[in-house]
This record gives sequence, structure tokens and C-alpha cells, in this order.
Amino acid sequence: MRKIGVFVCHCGLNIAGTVDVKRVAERCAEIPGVVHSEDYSYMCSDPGQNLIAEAIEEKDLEGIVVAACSPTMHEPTFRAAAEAAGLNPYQVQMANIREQCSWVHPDDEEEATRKAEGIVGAAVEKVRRDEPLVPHEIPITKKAMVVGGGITGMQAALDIADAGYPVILVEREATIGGRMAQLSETFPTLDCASCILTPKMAEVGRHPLIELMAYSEVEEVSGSVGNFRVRVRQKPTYVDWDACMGCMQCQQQCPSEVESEFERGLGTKKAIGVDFPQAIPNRPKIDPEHCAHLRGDFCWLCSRSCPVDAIDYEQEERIVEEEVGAIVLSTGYDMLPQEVLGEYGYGKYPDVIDSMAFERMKSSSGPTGGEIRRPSDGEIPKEVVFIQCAGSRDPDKGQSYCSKICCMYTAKHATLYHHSVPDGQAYIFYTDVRAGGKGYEEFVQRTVEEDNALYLRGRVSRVYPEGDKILVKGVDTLSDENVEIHADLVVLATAVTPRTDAREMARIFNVGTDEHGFLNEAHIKLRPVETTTPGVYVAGAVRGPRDISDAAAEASGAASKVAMLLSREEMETDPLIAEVDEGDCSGCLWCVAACPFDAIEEKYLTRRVGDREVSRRVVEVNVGVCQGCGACTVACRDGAMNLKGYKDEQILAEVESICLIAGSQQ
Amino acid sequence: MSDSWQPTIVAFACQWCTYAGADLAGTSRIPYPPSVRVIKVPCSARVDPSFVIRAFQRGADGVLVSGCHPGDCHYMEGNYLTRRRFSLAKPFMSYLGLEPGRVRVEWISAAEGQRFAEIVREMTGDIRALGPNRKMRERL
Amino acid sequence: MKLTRHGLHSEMIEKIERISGEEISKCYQCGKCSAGCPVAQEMGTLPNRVVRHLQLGQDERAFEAEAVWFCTSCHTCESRCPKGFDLSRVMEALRAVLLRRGEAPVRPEDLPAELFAAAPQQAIVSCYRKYVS
Amino acid sequence: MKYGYYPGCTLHQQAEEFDVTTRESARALGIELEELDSWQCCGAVFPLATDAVINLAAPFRALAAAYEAGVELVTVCAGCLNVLRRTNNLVQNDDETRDKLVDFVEEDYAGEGRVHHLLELLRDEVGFESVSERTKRDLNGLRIAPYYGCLLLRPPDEMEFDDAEDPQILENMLAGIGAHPVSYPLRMDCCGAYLPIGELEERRNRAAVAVMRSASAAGAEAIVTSCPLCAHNLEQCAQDVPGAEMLPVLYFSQVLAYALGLDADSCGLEPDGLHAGVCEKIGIGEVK
Repeated sequence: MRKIGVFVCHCGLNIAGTVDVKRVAERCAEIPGVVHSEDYSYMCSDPGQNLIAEAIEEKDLEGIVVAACSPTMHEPTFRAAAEAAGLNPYQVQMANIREQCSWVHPDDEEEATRKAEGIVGAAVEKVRRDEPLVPHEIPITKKAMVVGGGITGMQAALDIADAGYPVILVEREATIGGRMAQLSETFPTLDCASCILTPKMAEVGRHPLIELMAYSEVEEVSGSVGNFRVRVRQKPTYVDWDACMGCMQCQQQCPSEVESEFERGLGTKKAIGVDFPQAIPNRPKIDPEHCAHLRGDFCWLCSRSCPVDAIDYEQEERIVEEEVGAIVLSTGYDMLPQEVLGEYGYGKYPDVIDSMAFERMKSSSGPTGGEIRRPSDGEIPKEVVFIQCAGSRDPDKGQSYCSKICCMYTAKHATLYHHSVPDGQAYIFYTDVRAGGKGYEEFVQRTVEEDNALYLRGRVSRVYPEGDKILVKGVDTLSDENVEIHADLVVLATAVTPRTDAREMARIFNVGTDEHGFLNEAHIKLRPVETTTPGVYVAGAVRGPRDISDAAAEASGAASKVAMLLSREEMETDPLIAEVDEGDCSGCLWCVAACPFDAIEEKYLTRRVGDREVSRRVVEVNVGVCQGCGACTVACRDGAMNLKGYKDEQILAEVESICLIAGSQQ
Repeated sequence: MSDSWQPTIVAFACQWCTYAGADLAGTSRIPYPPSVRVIKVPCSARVDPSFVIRAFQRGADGVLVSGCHPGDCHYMEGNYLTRRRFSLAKPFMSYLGLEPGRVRVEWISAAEGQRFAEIVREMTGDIRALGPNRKMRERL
Repeated sequence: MKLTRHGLHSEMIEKIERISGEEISKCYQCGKCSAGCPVAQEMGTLPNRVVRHLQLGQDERAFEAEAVWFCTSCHTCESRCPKGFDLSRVMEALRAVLLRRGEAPVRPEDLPAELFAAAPQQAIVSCYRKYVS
Repeated sequence: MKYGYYPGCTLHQQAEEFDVTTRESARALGIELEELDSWQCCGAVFPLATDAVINLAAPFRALAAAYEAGVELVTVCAGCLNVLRRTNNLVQNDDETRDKLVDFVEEDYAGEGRVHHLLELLRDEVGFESVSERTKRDLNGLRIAPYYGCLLLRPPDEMEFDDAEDPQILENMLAGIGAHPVSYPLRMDCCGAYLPIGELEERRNRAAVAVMRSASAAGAEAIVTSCPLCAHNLEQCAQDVPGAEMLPVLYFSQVLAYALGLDADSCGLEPDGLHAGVCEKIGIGEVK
């Protein structure tokens, strides 16, 4: 029988004020196998820890119980003390007689003491069955993958690469840059977005440690922290990018002009080419839906115009497998289709546009060359109405949350409008102005005081054309007046939404989402860029609406987590994970179905019986992936699966001990 | 049965939510009857219904199985497994003759110290009314 | 205006919530109801302000509002409300309480007979329902 | 297919032409409408107070009777449709209210039945193309402003009649019978409902006047509606408010029945009176 030591803490009067700690220590000494039992005023203090260390060394203890506070408080302390004294740290159990005993039964010393005896007794039975455990060491692939090449992904990739680790940056579109590439100026400084973005894009493009996989999407991920295997699908661009020089002759020659999603419907693009001139990689792709050749027409204009013969109408998609140690997800956001708010007539009335269209209009490389003009007739609008919360804070038809960035970008739009059209008037319908950020409130104040925007506290109920104007019917709840404005242009501050395929991505990377589809972090406050899947990190608007500053900060946060992980040669994993006894396993795979982490895989054992090879199916636990929840252990019909530290026999021994002691106390 | 009789309730508590909730009841000094003995498990999905039966065999008067709220599981979907397992196991136990009030499956978050205390209070009251468990009890 | 916790959660406010089936606190006063109300110009007190009175426990101010009787139950407010708050039901609850107290602004029997002669039956029944039931 | 027809009070009294043209249109399109036995008034407004269960008894009774007779209900009055459909939803979804109604009316009914508007049958069962093929007269592109008002459309999640912010059902029907539907912004706005019946005369008609002006400004020659109350208010407002543009107001079924071949008189069209302009445009009497 293993030699067990019991150490009962007084915690000053926190425990000893209610529980008769001496009696608990005495009773425990009577339990078979307990060779040492004592009490002390503060076990967690240095003298207390020394008592434990001395007892371990003197009496060759093979397991100890510290009856004190909650394990969340001092389990690491006592494990470390035990380890220093030569005992395996996993042969330490805490008996929680403070939070779950003395503090909740202050008025009944007898009952509290009985309960404490029961709690300590159960811990003795558990620790008696604890095996010495050693954390697993697994090697790490010193390479990261960043998924999503907007400002967040670029920042993360650059930070990781600057730390000295190779990065693969996967981008769904043909160019990196993301949403920020669509923006005109940025709040609160009115920096031109391109001016701060394009140098970063170029830096990503030429960084020796960043491998850019544009026009690619992740299909499947397997493996675990330190060693992920990722299947990436490279979509056909119909252009040999290695041969292409980026001269864009093809784009000039292409006869097919189609509406550009990048320009938010305000401009057109060619069926071959780049979305915007500063694209990285600066390589064109063919849009097969609109390419005359690929639709079967007689057209070779791009191919003929190409000086290096890079057009390849036959190109097919390629699947590439990559191995990486860590993954950052930074796939950003989508915008609420404004058609859901039928009362605003978006999509029906050309002069009702959304905020991203306004950005494009104001962008000097945009469809109007930076001038604000009505889409219907190209006139310069003199009365512009901005409607905030268009689908935000609207659980009925839009999103229940505040989209966070609209207050600021609307103030920016009004300011930019005033700079462009000094004799024009901007009206802003708002619900609450949320300008919590460095320099943000001051920016809003300037929009009002210097740029003459009129803020109207209320919402708009309906928008419809009247003559060549758009009648906006709103309210100003501060004056209790209904408001009608005959506007030239209406701009809807569109709600930020998760990517439409965010849930599918969450499934691929095995991370959770909130009720909207934004990816969940491991802890919203204290582990904001980690996820519940070790080695997978999140940053930026993939977590929820945020502005560029927040996104960049999170990108650097995620990058530093990745660098921390990759800086180690090997990593330790928690040994409290599932373990299978292959001899007992019948290969039914029920555990595989129960595992939330796909940590169990089937495998075949072969052996020779006479001159035949007999093969038998069993399962194997992937130690890097298993999180130790124990669902498989319950599912196992053969009793072949066990969770280390929480084995069936340990939990049953606790149950029996509790019942036995309670029975003897009746 | 006198009011002074203290039933024995074995509580299986997941370490992320309910165990932390029970700790919170302690740090908030919310008193509840000393009837309950908590066994920490990583996840409520670690609780084999056979553990519950063993508890009754050894003389427990009630069993509480508790984890995170559905949707909040640290292991993504462990508590859904618990919910499924016990939606089958509970009728089975009452088929065996155990009164339904003796087995409860509850979702208690790390923030719900008050709720943990209330559930223990409720269960203790209910079980006092039922009296000691005599079904399946082995005299050791 | 003096505010107290008793005033904010008075029995009358609870009663209005009960009859309407709507939680007054659900409204965050964006004003979209008032912006789109087809009879807002007649109302004196804008619909969102009626709800605000109730949120402040000032039920008498809500009862006094002409808006209560001008509301046509057209549901434009509810169909566009970001919270799906059914203001028509709150107005109906206010009318119900007033009628049950015997405080109708109009007695249908006092209306000129020629009005009824010309009006469709649907309007006559609606009118009785609004001012009597 | 046979349907239980629920005309409602107004169609039996004030709006006879609505009733006649509804029946004739249905007949011409092969929809069999059989008037429900001993129906009562639906109560005209759906009760919004949660404790006003008694006001649900009449519509509940009509719904239960139709279900027992094995027919689905058809109505054209927007008020009746609103009350019947919402009562049916409530009976389906609110067990407590249903139990009270079952006890009170002594009919066992749980919302199994359905309530249709004739226009929905034309759209979903007959098809507007098929309606178009059966027209016998041309409306000569008469510019008609379809007026929806409130009761057909709202609350949208309960009525599920059409897109509440951009309905098309009347437009499509009108286009199908050779009229020219005119788009105007106030086609879903409230006409003022029963406000005009109350006091405060000087303020009471403004909602209806706004609708009338909106339709008129869009170049309409007539308004069609499916609600007798809307029709009354729109007609009345022009008389009461000096300077308001007056357009003739018709029920949708009047123009439909006329296009399907019913004579002008039976359709309630008055070539010498209110509808002179309309009749002139569509050329009363000619059948193709």
C-alpha cells in the first residue's frame, strides 16, 4: 500500500475557526496507508511548504493530500513544493475544506468538521490511485500560417516574420489588403488609408520569410498545436503568375466590363485584371463568370496582348499541403445586406448608398476619382443624410450588437464631405454616439463644431424619392419633432457582420463561434487572441466589430503568442489526458464519436497467427490534441479508455469513501 | 425523519463552471446545508451514469451532476453529451425505483455561486422529505 | 420630476406591461416609431415619448397624451422597430386602463348620426371597440 | 377547389359592389366560394390587449366553423383578413388563450384551418398569368394606384401577405389585367383608420389626404384598395378637405371583375358619376 501524507491547513481562522482541524488530522491518521498527518496554521507559507517537503523526504511519501483552499488557489504551489521534494507533482491532491466547507457552514462546527473529514478522506482515496505522470514533449514545426490578408493578417504575418519565423499568408482574394484597401481616409487622424496600407502590403510582398498564397482557401486542418497539417486550395487565376510581369496589358485589352464588388457597385472592372492598382501580388486573374473566352466566345485578346504568354485558359485548381506549428485566423468581416431594411430602399433608389460605397467615392483611386457625386446623375450632393445603426442594435431585422465603428466613420464621412463640398450640409441621425477611443470624442466634436455636421438624435423610419430628391423621414427626439429632409444623397451606416461562411471556417479550425458567427476567443478578457484549440489564434474583426487600431493591436498580440509558441524546441502537454488499453479495446469507435476534438483515431494492430496475418482495429489517442475532458472514457463500452488523473477507479473510490465516511458519521 | 438528519449528496462538478461556482458560493460566504460532497471532474461528460448508481449502492441519498450551461462547455460540446446521457439515465433510474428528486442534472456557471447554494438547499429539502435512500443500498 | 424606485416600478406600470404583453424596458428610445408614425403630427406627444414617460414611472403623463387616442394601431412602428417592440399594444393597454376607469374622450353615442350613416360597418364596430371596450 | 367565403359585415351592407365583384371574379376564375353558414362579425379590429380574450370569440367561431365544414376560408376585406389570420395564429401558438376560447365557444379548434385573401389565391393557386389569359376586356393601361394600407401587410411576421416595405401583389394583378400600376411612396401608409369617426375634425383627415395626394402626384387616374375603411376615408377626405385632389377609389375586385367580363353596372362603375374619367379611359361596354 502506498504511503500517504495528509496536511491540514488552518488558514488562520478561515478554516480553523469553523472546522476542528486537529480532529480532521487525527481521523485521517486512522485511514489505512496514511503514514503522516498533521495540521499547521498556513500550509502555503514557506514553513508550511517545508513541513510538507520534510515529510515527503523523511517518510518516502508516495502521495500527499493538502486539505486547505480550492485547488484553483494553491494547487500549483503544492505541486511545485512536492516536485522539489522529489514527489511527482501529479501525486498531490487538494481537499477543498475552505471555499466548499468552512466558509459555507460557519455556524455548525460539528457538521463542518464531519464534512471536512469526508472531503479529505475522499482525496486520500484518490491520491492513493494517482500514478506519477510526466508531461508529453512534442516537437514543434517552426512555421506559422495566417489566414486572411487584411490589415490584421498582414500585421500578424509581419510581426511573426520579423520575430524570425517563416509565415504562410493565405488570402482568399487575388490581392492582400482586405477592407482597408477599400477605405478612403481613416479616423481619427484622416490619414489616407492607401498611404499607410500600401507600404505594408509591399513589405509583406517582399519579406523573405513570408510566403503569400493569394486566391487560396483553407480546405481542411488536421494535427494539433505545434504540428498542424493544412490543406490549401489554390483557385485557378488562368494566369501563370510566375511568368506574368504585371504589365496589365491584358486588363487594358479585355473587352468585358462588369460591375465591381470592390467598388461597391459604383464602378466597373474588367474580366481580367486586378481590383486596384496597388494590388499585391500585382498579378491579374480572370473572372471566369465574365470572361468571354471561358464562356465559349471567340476572344483571345488578353492572351494575344500578353508579352510573356502567361495567360492559361486551361489552368486548374491546385491542392497544397502545408505543415505549420501555429495558425492565426484574421478573416475579417462582411457587411449587412441593406436590402433587409426595406424602408430605406437600398438597391431600389440609386442615391441611397452604403458607407463602403461612400468610402469608394471618396477614395482618390475610386470610381469618381475622390469626388462625392450622386450615383443617379453625377451631381454634387448639397444635402447629405447619414443614417447610423442601419441594421446595428437591431435584433429584429439586423444584428443585436453595436457595430462599434460606425459612429466614428460616419463622423469622418461628414468631415470629408464638408472638406469636399464646403457649402453642403451633412445631417447625421444617430442613436447614441459611441466615441470611446484615443482622440475619438474630440474628432466627433470637431465634426460638429468645425465641419458643421448636424447631429439629429433619432432614427429614420422611411426613405423614398420625391422629385429628384430623396425624402428622409426621421425624428429628433431631443426636440420631440419629426424631421423631414429632402436629401440629395443618403448614406447608410451598414452593420458589420461575420463573414457569411464564418461558421464553416470555425468548423474547419475547430473553434467556437458566438450566436452571430463571430469566432470565440478562449476568454473574452484575459485570453482574447487565443481560442479553445491550442495553437489557433484569432485577431481582428473575425472576433467581432473593431476598428483598425484594435485590429492591429490584436494582430500583434496574436503574433507574440505565436512567437512564444514557436520559440520553444519542444512543447509540454498536460498529461491529464485519455489513455487507451489496446488489449481491451474492441475497436467499436464509440469514443471517436464522443470526442469533441477529433483526438482519437482508429488504427490496426497486426500480428501473425500461424502463417496468417491477423489485423484488429483499435483506437489511438493523439496526445497533442486530447484536451482531457473524459467524454470518451464514459462512451467506452470495454472499459479500455481511461482519463489519467480521473480514472474510473479513482472517481469510484472517491464516491465510496464519501458514502462510507458519511455512513459512519450518522 | 427529523430535521436534523443530514442526507448525503454526492455532487459531480465540472472544474470550469460548477466547481468554480461552488468556490464562488464560498468566497461570497453564501451558506448552504453541509449535505453535499463535491467530486471534481474535468467536464460533466466525464460522469458515467454508473458512478451515480454506485453512489446509491453505497448509501448516498442524492446525486447532483452539474456542468457548464449548454453552449458554454470548455470542451465545446461535452455538456451536450451529458444532457443526452442523463436524459436517458434519469428515467432509467426512476425505473429502478429511485425517486426522481434524488438525481438532478443542473447547469451552474462559474458566476452562479448563489445558484449552486440554492440547488443544494432545494435538493437537501427535497431529499429530507423523501427520507434516506434505502433502494440499492449495500451495508458495508 | 422626482424619481423613486417605487415610482419606477409601480403597480400601474406592471399592469400596463401585463395588459400589453410588452416589457417597457425593451425600448431604447431610438425614436424610429415616431419617425414613421403616420399620425405623429396629430399626437402632441410623440409615441417614443409616451414610452419614455412609462420608463420613468410617469404613467399619468402617458395617460394624458392625446397620442393614446390618435394611435391607429397601424403597426408601422412595430414593423420597423429594431427591438420588435409592439407599441400598438402599449397604446391599447393605456386605452384599456382609461376605459376601465371610465375615462373615454368620446362617447360614441354623442357622435352625430350622419357620421354613422355614411361610415362603413367596419368603421362603426372599430369605433365602438376603441371608445367602449 | 371549394372555399368557405367570409364576406364580413361591410360587404353585406355598405360595400355591396365589393361582394358582388369578388364572387363574380372568383367564379370567372374557377374558384368556388361558398358563403359560410351563419357567420358573425369578426369584431373589425384584432384585440391588442392580452386580456381581451372575449373579443376573439367571434373570429374563433368563424375559424372553427370553417374547419368543421372542411373548407379553408377566403375573405377580401382587409379588416377581416387581419382579424381572422391573427386570431388563427394566436390559437395556434398560445395554448392558454386557446383553452379559454375552446371552453367559451365550445368548439374544439386548435388553429388547423387556413385563411386566404382572394389575391393570394390568384397569386399562389391560379397564377396571374392565368388570370391574364382569362380577361375579356382591356383596361387600356388605366393608371391605377394600388393602395395597401395597414391591415393586409402588418404586422408582417403575422400577416405574411407580401413584403411589407415593397409589396407587389396588387401591382402584379393589375398589370395582368391590362392596367398600369402606378408606384407612389405612401401606398403602405395608414389612411387614418377610424380616426375620422372621432372628434377633432380638423386634424382627422390628414393621413388620408396625404395618401390621396401621393397617388395623384404619381399620375394615377384611380386608386384601388381591398379595405372598405380605407375606401371610405379616401373618398371622404376629398370632400372634407378643401383643395385635396380627388381620385376615384375602387375595390380591386371591381376592376378585376370588369376585366373578366362583368358588365359595368354590376361592377358598381358609375360612368355618369364618380367614375366618369375611369369609364371613359377603359371604354365601358366593349368586350373583346
